[in-house]
Amino acid sequence: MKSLEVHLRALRDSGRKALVPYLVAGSTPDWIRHVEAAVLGGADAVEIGVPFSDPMMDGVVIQEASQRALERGTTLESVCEELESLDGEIPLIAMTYYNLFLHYGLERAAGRLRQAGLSGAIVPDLPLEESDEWRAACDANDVATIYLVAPSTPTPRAREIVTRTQGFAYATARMAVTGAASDDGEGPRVAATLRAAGDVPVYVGVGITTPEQAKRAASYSDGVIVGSALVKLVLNGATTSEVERFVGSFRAAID
Amino acid sequence: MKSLEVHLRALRDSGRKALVPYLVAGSTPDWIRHVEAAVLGGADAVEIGVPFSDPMMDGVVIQEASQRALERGTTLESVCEELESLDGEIPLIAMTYYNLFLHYGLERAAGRLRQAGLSGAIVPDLPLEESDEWRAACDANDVATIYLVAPSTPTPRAREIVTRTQGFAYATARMAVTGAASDDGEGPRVAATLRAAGDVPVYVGVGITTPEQAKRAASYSDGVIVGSALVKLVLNGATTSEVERFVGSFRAAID
Amino acid sequence: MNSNVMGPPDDRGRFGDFGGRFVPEALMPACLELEGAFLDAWSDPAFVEEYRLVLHQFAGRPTPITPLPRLSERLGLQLYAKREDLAHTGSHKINNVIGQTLLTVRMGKSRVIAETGAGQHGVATATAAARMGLSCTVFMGEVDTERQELNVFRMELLGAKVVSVTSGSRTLKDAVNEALREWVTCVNDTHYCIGSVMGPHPFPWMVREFQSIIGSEASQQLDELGVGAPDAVVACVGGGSNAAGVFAGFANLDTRLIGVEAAGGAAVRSGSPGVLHGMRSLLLQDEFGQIEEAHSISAGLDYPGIGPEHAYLAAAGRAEYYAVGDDEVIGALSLLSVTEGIIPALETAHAVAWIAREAGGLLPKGSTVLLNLSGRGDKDAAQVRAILRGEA
Amino acid sequence: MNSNVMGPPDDRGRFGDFGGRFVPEALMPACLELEGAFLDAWSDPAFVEEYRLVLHQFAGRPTPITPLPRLSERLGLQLYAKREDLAHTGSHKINNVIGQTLLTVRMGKSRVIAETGAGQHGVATATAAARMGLSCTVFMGEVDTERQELNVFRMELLGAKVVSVTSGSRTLKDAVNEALREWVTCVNDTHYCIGSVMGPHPFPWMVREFQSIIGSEASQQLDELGVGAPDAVVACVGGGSNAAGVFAGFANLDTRLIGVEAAGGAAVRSGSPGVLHGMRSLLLQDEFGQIEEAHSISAGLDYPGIGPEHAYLAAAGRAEYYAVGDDEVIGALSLLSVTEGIIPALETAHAVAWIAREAGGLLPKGSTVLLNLSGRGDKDAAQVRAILRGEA
Ligand SMILES: Cc1ncc(COP(=O)(O)O)c(C=O)c1O
Ligand SMILES: Cc1ncc(COP(=O)(O)O)c(C=O)c1O
Repeated sequence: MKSLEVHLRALRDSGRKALVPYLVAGSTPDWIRHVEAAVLGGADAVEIGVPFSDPMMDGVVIQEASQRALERGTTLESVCEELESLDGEIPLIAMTYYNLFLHYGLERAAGRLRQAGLSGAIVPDLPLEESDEWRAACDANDVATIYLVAPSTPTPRAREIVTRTQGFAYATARMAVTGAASDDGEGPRVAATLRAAGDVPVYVGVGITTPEQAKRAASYSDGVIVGSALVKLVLNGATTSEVERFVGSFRAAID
Repeated sequence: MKSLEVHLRALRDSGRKALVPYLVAGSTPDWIRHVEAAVLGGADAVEIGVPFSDPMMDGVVIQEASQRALERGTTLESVCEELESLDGEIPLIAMTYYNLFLHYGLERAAGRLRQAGLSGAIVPDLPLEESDEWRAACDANDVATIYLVAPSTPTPRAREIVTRTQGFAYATARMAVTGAASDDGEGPRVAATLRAAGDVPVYVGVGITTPEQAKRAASYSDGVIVGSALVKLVLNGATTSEVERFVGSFRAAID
Repeated sequence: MNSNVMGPPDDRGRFGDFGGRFVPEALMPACLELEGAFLDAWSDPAFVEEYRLVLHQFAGRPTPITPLPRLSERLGLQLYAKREDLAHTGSHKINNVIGQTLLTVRMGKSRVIAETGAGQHGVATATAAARMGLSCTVFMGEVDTERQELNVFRMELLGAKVVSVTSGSRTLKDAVNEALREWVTCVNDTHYCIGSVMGPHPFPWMVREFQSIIGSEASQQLDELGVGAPDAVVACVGGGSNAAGVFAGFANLDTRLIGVEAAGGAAVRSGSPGVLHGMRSLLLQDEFGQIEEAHSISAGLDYPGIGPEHAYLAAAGRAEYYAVGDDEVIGALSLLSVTEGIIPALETAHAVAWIAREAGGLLPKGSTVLLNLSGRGDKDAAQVRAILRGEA
Repeated sequence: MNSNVMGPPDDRGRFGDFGGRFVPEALMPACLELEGAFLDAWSDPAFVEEYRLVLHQFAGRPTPITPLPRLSERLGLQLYAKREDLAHTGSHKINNVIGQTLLTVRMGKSRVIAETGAGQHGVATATAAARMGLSCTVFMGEVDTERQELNVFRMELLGAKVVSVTSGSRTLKDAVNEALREWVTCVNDTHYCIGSVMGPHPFPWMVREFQSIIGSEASQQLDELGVGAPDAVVACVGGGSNAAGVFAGFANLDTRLIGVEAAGGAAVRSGSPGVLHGMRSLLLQDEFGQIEEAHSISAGLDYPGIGPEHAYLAAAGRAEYYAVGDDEVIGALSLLSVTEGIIPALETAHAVAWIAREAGGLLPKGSTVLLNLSGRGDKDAAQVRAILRGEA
């Protein structure tokens, strides 16, 4: 079992709901400070988006952040370098599109992630069927391969994903790309399916915009991922303390 | 035999080369004065162009004059009315397109021409084959039907035209619509064919621009028609005495 | 029905009272030569075979018959379309120019001239001329060269010379005048490739013959589809070539032949007999016999006359002619686009508009109707857009 | 030759190393459903029959093979053109959209979405959707909606909604991203009608199958003409659908298959393996794996990738791929126009340019060559004119 999963299972078993804020690496010059602020705010893990030119699974907010990051010259390598400077205790999880890893070389990429302190990776355009090579590379480097499950995923398939995912199973709450939403969507149903299918922690993401939503999501899952809402704050020029306060408000809601 | 033909044969037999200037009726307010001036300048007959919207056989100069005349409200009727005021001695010949006569009514049109003192008519879009009805109307009104012969007309056909034309045979000197030219074109050949084919006077027209050309044309024919060169003068705002002088210069050349 | 309603004209080129050959003497020999050459070619199986082969291999014939199920349902009719819009260059015009350019080559001439309004016939002629290796000059009113710059460019791309005509109203009828004037100067080596069933004999007849492939294909195709003779065939009418072409396939059947004119160019509905451009036909003219300009939303119907055979068919009661106003045309164009996925030319949209208007009226519910879809609307997109936005 | 070079992909949707299905989990069920539905339909004679009937009656198939005698003589080759420019909407794109919209109806879905660059595929999709009574939304980069306003209008006339995409480079690749994003939200009732042999399995294979009618018609037609298997088949390559369609008819013969890319979008010549838009293929990308924008004079070739089957055919050495620069294209467009009376699309002109350049070079004198004339140039007239006048 990957160290990430060991960690996250222990967290769950301790009765604490996991809070995983998402930030786009490089979207502002002080993004590393934001990562730190998120941790100070109470994050249990941070999802680090590595910007890609064609973020097919992302809505306008993350697209915009990715584009700013690319314009600032952000690369997989630069992200890893900057993260190395971080003296973090909590897990970091990479989130990006497959082409960046493929181009870097799968083995090399997985090794580089680990070296930079990233112990898991979410690759939204890499479904189960296409992920053998990437998982092998991750396996060799103690990087957890985290899969998503969608509302459209049939139950048998969801079960299979649960047996394969490492660290946690990512329950997407709606049929939509990342972005703001105001309701729970299909989060309850998806999370329930996943929890029934296995023992791995189940986190809910996509569209969790307010502490109230997060609170509800945490009630039927093991953790929540807060993406676009936070990225939007950053795009609007948030200070580190604003980031910390924002994450803190989610922390307070789910505890 | 039509009175026009009687007149023109007599003219030829007297040894005088016929000079037939062409004017577009209505193209200027004082066009009737130009007709008089042409007579004073030595015309033996005047060709009166009745303006038509679509003068298919005419070049730019006569097109322009026709358009001005139409804009001034010129009609077949108005032309005939104005000509009635003219106290002329010499023959007037109408030149226009068939639709104006057809629309006026063929019988009625031929009668109106005669009444206005027009004793002949040239209809360039009415070839031999289509002209029976019009000729019948003209015959009933002592209006001569004048046919054109082109350089492209085969000799047998030219012979037939010569037997049918009344007043004179119109030898067009070139394969072109009316307008200026500098050489004799095929005038000599066409005129020779026509003269060999019968006894009717043969006049040469189309492209006779200078007294020198007219002189040469008169040497191998019985008369010349001077169209665009004169119309251009009028369009440029010629006074009646300029018209008279211009026609006079042709008179002098061919005598 | 008369057993040969759309036969050849008489030997003076007349269809009843209409037609004939009202041209300057200078052009008579060329018209006679052309008549002889056409007669000879059209009875020569090798020529007919070549004409058909070029239409097949180059122009994409046969064009299909498309059932129009959704529009049929909407209108309560059984509608079919003959798809001339799919022919090379986008309309039926290619049928005629291929016939005439082949004839040009056969007559040993090396050049064609043509008139054009919006540019459809000009582009078709330039196309066929390029294909046959003929040189080509197209006359186009200055007003039209300005509003149809892209078609001027297309003709030039195809190697044609485009002459902007500045005489008269500087539109289509003046382009015809100018082409005739030019033809006088070059009949020896040049053929005048006229664009519709108009002009002096033998043009109206010859162009109809070259276009009658539309009707002969269509009647056979409808038979094969099990539809048989339709109750009505509907075509728009400018000069009348697409209508004549499709009518020819049904004239001897029990089918109504319906021509739809633009209200502002309705020579049959609003014109009177007269002579223009070498023919006696129905013309728009003022009280003095001066030809009037036609005014239509669609450049291809902007002609003040109509082919003489149509004047005859109207007089003889064999075909019916109706007019459609500019205001009905855009709606009809949208209707066909959105129900059937075919954007018709503005010209064709007149026929569609009439069908839509008369479904259940002059066209009884349940009628089987063949629409001659004479051309595609791509050329009209900018104009229609401007109209819909209230910019034109 | 291998007896089934262009067979189906393996069960993971791979052609050799390329292809696959790199999509968000949310789209996996739709891709699997589509694969099943296509397999089922494509082996159902009734479906195949309907697909062929619509292509015949509505889209004008078969398109002809046109011998190009004057260009052949000029280049010292035996040239033939497969005339996809004569298909409804003016290019081969219609073959694919008719297949996909019929499948949409069969799957019980009521709506299609599509991406488009210059608008060709968007217009074709809007057309087929209108024909089938489906609602339709087309995603088009904002840069493209601005430079191709008329195509936006055409789609709207056909009843489609056009969404201007403001993300990324605001061109074709972003329109694909946006269509995929939209698809996630509406897979239940909506089919994503992709425009070329690209995207996740089964799209590259399905689109190739729908386009292979080009090649199967062409090989039969060349046989009927007595030409037999040509020495080479040449097609332009954007995503690669027209090329794949024509190649399919000749892949198992002794014919060279030649794809011509735009120099500024030459995924085979200048790209490297990567994953984009659901497929593993050759892509233009920078040293970090970020996708680069393609830049071509022709919007239809402005795509930074290529269909995975082409990547495979190139790797396997079965097909050859070459690039042609913008500077060669306009001359080639003129050349075909003036010698043969066919104005090709700028995309197609790349194939013409390559043939003209390599006649006597990579294409030995006397070779028999089939040009896939993928589309007509009407859409490009304004652009070509601006270029020739030095305005662009
Ligand atoms: C598509 C289309 N239909 C019809 C016409 C009208 O011509 P005709 O009446 O000769 O068919 C034109 C003329 O340009 C045209 O382009
Ligand atoms: C005429 C034409 N040819 C070729 C292409 C390129 O697409 P593909 O490579 O899929 O055939 C396009 C795309 O728009 C096109 O319009």
